Amino acid sequence: MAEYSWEVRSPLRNAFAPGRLGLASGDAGIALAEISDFSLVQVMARRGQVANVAKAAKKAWGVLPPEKPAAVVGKDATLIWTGPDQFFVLTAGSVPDPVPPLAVIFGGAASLSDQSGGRCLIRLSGSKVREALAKVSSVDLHDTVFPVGAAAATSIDHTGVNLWRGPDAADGHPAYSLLVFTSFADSLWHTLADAAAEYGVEATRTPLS
Amino acid sequence: MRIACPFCGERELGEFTYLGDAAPKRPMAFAADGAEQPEAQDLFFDYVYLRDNVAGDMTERWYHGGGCRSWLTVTRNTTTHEIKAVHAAPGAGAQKRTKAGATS
Amino acid sequence: MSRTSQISGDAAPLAFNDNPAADSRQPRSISTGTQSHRLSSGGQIDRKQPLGFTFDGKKMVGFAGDTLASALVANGIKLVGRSFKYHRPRGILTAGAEEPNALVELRGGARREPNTRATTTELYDGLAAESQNRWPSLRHDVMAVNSLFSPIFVAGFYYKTFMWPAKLWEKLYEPAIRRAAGLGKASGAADPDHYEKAWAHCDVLVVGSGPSGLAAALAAGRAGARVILAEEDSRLGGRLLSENGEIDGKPVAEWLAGAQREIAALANIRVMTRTAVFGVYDGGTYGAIERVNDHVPVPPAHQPRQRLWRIVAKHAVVAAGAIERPLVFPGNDRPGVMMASAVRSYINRFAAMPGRQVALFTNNDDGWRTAEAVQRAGGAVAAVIDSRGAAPERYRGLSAKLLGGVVSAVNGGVDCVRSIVVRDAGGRTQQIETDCLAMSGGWNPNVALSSFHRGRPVWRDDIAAFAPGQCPPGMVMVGAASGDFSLAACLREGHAAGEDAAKACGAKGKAGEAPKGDDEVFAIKPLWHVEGGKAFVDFQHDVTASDVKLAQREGFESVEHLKRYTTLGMATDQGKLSNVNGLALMAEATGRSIGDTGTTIYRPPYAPVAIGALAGHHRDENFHAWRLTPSHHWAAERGAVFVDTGLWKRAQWYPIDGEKDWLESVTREVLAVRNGVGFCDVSTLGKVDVRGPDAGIFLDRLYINTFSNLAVGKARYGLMLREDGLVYDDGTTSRLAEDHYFLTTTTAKAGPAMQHLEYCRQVLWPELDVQLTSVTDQWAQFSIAGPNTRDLLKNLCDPSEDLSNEGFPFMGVREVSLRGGMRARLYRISFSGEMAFEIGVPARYGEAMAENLMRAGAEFGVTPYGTEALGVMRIEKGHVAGPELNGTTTADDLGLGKMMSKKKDYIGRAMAGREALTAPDRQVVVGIKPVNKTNRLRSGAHIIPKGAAPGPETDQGYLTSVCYSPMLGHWIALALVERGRERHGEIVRAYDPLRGEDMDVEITSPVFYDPEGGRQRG
Amino acid sequence: MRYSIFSLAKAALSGHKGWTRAWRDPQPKKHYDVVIIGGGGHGLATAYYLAKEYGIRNVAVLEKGWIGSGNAGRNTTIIRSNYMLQGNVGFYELSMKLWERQEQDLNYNTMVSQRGIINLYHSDAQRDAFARRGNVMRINGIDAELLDGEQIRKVLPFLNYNNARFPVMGGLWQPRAGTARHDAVVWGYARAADSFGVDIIQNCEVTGFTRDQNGKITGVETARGTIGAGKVGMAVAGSTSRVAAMAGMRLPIESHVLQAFVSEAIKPLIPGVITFGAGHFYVSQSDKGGLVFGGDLDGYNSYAQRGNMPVMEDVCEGGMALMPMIGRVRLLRQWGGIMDMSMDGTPIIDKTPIDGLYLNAGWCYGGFKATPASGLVFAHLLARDEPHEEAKRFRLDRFRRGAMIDEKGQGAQPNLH
Repeated sequence: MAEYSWEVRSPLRNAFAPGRLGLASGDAGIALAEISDFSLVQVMARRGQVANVAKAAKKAWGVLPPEKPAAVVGKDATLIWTGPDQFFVLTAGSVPDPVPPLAVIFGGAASLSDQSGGRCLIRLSGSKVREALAKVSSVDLHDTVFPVGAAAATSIDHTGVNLWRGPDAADGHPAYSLLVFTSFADSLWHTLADAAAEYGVEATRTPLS
Repeated sequence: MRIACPFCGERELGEFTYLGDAAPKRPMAFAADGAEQPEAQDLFFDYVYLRDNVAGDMTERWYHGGGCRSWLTVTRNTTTHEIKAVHAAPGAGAQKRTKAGATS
Repeated sequence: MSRTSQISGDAAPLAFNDNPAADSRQPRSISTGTQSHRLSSGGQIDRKQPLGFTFDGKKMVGFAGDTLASALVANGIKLVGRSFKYHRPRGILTAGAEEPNALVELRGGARREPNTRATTTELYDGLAAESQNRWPSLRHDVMAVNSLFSPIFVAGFYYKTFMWPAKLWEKLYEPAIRRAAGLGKASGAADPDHYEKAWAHCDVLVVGSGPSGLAAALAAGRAGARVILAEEDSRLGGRLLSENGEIDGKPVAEWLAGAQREIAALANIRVMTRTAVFGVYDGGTYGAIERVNDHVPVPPAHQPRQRLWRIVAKHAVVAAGAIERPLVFPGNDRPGVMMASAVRSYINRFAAMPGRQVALFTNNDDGWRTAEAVQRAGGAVAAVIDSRGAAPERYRGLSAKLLGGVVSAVNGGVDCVRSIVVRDAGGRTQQIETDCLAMSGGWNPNVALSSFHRGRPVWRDDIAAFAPGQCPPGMVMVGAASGDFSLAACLREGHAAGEDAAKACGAKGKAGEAPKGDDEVFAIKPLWHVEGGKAFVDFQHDVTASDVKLAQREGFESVEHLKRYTTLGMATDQGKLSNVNGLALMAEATGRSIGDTGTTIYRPPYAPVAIGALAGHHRDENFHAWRLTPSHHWAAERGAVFVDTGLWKRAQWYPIDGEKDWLESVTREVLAVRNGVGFCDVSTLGKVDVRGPDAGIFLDRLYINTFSNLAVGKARYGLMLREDGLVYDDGTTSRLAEDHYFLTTTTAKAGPAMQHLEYCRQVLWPELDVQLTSVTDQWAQFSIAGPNTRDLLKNLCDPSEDLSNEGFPFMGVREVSLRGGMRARLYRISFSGEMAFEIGVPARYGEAMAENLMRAGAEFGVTPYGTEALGVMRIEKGHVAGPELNGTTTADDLGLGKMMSKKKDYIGRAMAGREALTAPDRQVVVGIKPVNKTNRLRSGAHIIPKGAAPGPETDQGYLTSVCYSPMLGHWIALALVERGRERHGEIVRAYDPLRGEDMDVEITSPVFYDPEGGRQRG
Repeated sequence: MRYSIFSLAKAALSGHKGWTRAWRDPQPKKHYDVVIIGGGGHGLATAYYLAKEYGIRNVAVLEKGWIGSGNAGRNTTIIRSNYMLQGNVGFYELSMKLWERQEQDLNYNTMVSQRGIINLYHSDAQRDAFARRGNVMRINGIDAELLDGEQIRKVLPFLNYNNARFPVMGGLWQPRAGTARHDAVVWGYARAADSFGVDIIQNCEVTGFTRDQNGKITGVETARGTIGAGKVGMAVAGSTSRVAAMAGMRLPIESHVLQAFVSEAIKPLIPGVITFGAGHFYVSQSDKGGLVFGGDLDGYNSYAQRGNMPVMEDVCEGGMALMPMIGRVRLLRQWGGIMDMSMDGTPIIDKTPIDGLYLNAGWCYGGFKATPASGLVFAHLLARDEPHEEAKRFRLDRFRRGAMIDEKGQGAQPNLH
């Protein structure tokens, strides 16, 4: 009997090889990273169950789910607003089915759908990150409008994305995370890389930590 | 045009799609056992086809499909494109069950 | 309004105002060499950086800081173009974006840019420009013969002729007209440069960086608002770059430098030079175009040529200045006639003297500045002709020959003015030698941005011009753009508007004091037309004063009729110079006031914008985003041919070595499935998790059939209608748990259906507790089909899984364990009509699934198949798809009428009952076989009854889906045919005149293969 | 005065002082046999054919602004008859035939230019849909050819054949299609109608209807007083709902804005009309040299006659994707027209339920090409009180009966037609 293995493949496996893209000289203005090895579950409160969902989340991760577009970092999970009374639970590590443990947490208060395979996670940072993102996103990323922790359900290239600002990178520049649909990932990566090319891009692959 | 989504804040037109006048209400033209009422076709004809086509302030259905996927009720002037009010559809999010046919 | 004074009849010796603002108190001399008209000092050019360029092949030199126009002026070039209709010789008229004449073809090869304004083109080393609309050369243009026919070629002449014989229009007249029309030539080759688009956000957008704009930006910036200062020029300053004067007691250049330093130091002000704001759209969105790399020969690697900005601003202060208006007099179009303000720009900013003997013709005070500037720079003023008859108070000290009256003729050659004729009020004339005639007919506030939302400009007698009317929400116009021309007013208004806008945005800081400048008086007495010869109103389009009058005589009195009949204001300058003169002439002709005559509607863009920039990144393969299936790379590595399905790229077939065409590959794939086993990536189908306690009721209202009674672990085919009763979409929906359905849509409708479902949930039935999540991208889904499917699955699944007919019946659904430690959803559904399953795993395991299916099926010769084979098998089975679900068919047309429940309301039920939708003669789905089995059927052929002539009454339907059936060994089709279900067995014609085919075909049942359905249930 | 090269040359000798008004500027009379509301192409053509074909000359055309100020003066000038569904096919071909003799009929050069239209296809499915359409055209005696990729490459060598997102596979060609000078069509009909005695009254906005005790329309109230009428015909596409509301009618129509664009004039570049349905873009080049192009509706109800940036960008993206040679050509003007979007994408020409009131509406974005036939069949309806043979399917009650004529198959969603 043949051996069956279930290797995870990235939708970006043909899009890039880690290394320098675009402008080759000088410091890269943009760090573009594919973040792998994560689990992502869509949580949608059932009618009249918002408070119970919040209570369950608080108990599980120590934080309330975001009530407005924001990304909240809790114990072992980041809760990212995706719409009214709904959010993503993002956790490190890839498992075949992340829903059952969450079903225990939320009981019948929420509807849950695994989206770990449905999204690709890309992180952008660097000294020119806002200039590059301004070419693809209509969201105002100014510090006063989109501080650390802010999130947006928005569109890039006519495609829905979830964008949020995590803690600033070690070099002090802002860092943005972007969840994009898996099927669009190859296309959007090219769009992002084009937008960033004039600043020089350092492209990497990193597991979610 | 920019629409202030009650959940996401102000966003550009490209994130939204338009359905049309929010005034027509889907008729309740069937009895509990599914039997069609005699006036069902007239009521649905009016609902599906006839429009006030307002020149002025009009309440409309817009969908924030490029954002939070909420349906919105927008009051907008069709002669100036000025937006006067934006509300979430009654069933957006996990609001408690609302009476059938109710709108905001 | 002008005060009278004695006309000085004789030329007086030159004298210079003692003005401390001047760069140099000493007259400057004109340098020699190729730059014959370059001043030896002054200006904002860098004489240390000479730049070589060519015009019509002639090599010349200019300096950094020049525009192409200023470099041409410096080199003494006057003839630069030919007009549109009469091919009249034309020179540089302006120094800005309003230029109608000095349009060139810039660059060469694929980068050739037709109709490029020399006046806004920054000079770079190696620049090459060609004149246009002339043949064989600019100086000797044979089309200038048009000018001889100008007595016939009046406004609208072409509407009155070229009608006989009718056939000659396309063959002779029109091609000739088309060749003669147009201006420059496009390259005809793909634009090699890159463009992009971006968004910017601010509290206060300041448009223009002249005195008003700078004052506004400083005030708003100091107050703490987020400010964007957009300037179309390469440097800040606007008219300050071209004028002398003082602000806050300092020479303007010094004040300007200080203002720029302060702006640079304010982090909340973003300066965008080379950025023209071209339009205002709803919600405070402004369109702007940044010429990122037009000032270099080729953009640097990875950089765009231009960038389109969408600037979102809470408030906008428009300080777009004013545009000087030409005077309409005979000969006003001859090269060497130039706007007075442009003459000042060339002298003061570019240190280029447009003439050695400059004459000035003005009807207002402002024009006099030019005489002053010429003299200050050491040039000679041949005469000042002021139609008002007197020198303004302020310029009394200027010693120049002053003549009252008008210029009634301009004499000279093809390339220059040599003299002018001045006619006084008494009709006496005198000739003045001059090589440059500066003209000023007053100033038109640049109201364009204020008027793009239908704000109608308002006529003001005091300035003899239209001032802004109602501005779009959030916008104010200030300074010259609002009709207040004095430096003091510009600074004052700009400052106040900047401060107000910042405050309105919540800024709390102090705006400081408004800068102070000279409060000079602007006085004008309109002069609309000097009779006596061809006097041009629209220079580029050759519309003359007499054309305007002709239009009036023929009843084209509305300004819009005037525009359309004469083409006035429709040239590339969009009437910036011509419109007000044209409608003033119309007002004169009709006896109405100018205000009542009104303006034409202003339309964006304010200045023409490259189409490439409006497209940005979205061209070539980046036109639209693409979507890849979970097994895409695997399929690509196997050499699959892909087809575009919406945005998706799907494997269409998998050719193998030796196959000669697609049909051979597809036939092999079909036979492999029908006789063994194959699999196909069907992940593109829309997939939706429908969850919640009311999920079943929700689906009952959505579909024509019932889902609330579907057992957990079962799947059912469903059909949705639109509310108008016609078929919307179909798909299989499975019940995975009591409160969880997994709904599928067609690939094409995945997006719209999700929107529709959310509409039903949020708007129609908010009383239902149901949640919807699109999981299309989450699941890699494969259809596995063929008699060996179960064998393959046995290899793949954990041995504990019971896949027998009893353990996993047709339309059953459940989660299974796979070998190697994976869980999958298994659905026993079939589109191909074979024993088949669909299997789903999270998309990140999609490639692994394809590989494992190959592994598990290796012993059965498993064959991956593409959409083409999928299509063949569904046609063989008579399953409807996109070509039949075309938005005009009913459930019954598709043979699915029996599914329509009578026990419940559902979307579309009421309207589906209308008479024409239930009529017996509707076109319904049937099968079609060729009578001669070797014939190939073609989709789009029409069904005509035997013995009938093809015509509207005998056209009874058409072939919707066609394929070669490997199982039947001939071509088959599905068709929509009138009363088709009653006509099985009838022979009709498949008539295809487009492809010259006409054959007998038989109407059959649409199910060609395994009509009993035994194979899929086996 | 008859127009010809001879009259033009003669007039030149007197400095063109001899030309008179192309149409009179009359005071409105108290009563007309027929009053047409709307001085656009359709209204003026209706008046012309009423006078010429049906002998009804006591006719007024009332225009609230200047004639041709609505969609007649804002369209992209395309004429074609490449339709697919019964009802449309014959009607638009009738229109095409009238275009082909229009200049001689009207003694006005409307620059009808039959340079052809090519609808490009990029997939087998689009090809099949065009084959169905082209065959309908041929069956109805209309010219149509299905071109493959190689043939397209010969006639349109400048399209992107190298790296297009949606490669060009072929196209449906109608050689007799083309363009006409839109303003000239208005002026030509106005002048010709005027020559039959029709009164064209500008700056005469209709503000209401007068009716007798039975509800029959007896005239209109206008900015220039009440004008009596035996029959009133509405030809006010874009404003139909507003005028109908004055008579208390609701209609299956929404008003939407459609943008159009023109580039700077350049030397001849594009031979005929090209449509790129997959990319929401179509283009032709005017005789003056401007590329005239457009795409989709903005998508929301509007009476504002201007659009927004997303559609402008979308259209230019389509243009660049199709023919990247236009990157350095500049967009000169953008504008918007208000489309009378009907619920099935097809016009309505019918008597209304109100006695004496007749409707010509719902032209969507296809009104210009219909101008001559619309005028003729509406004149027929007004004169004979029964629909013209080629307009018998354009009835108002077709929505109630379920007999929609929906070329795009989008249903009752006007912004998708």
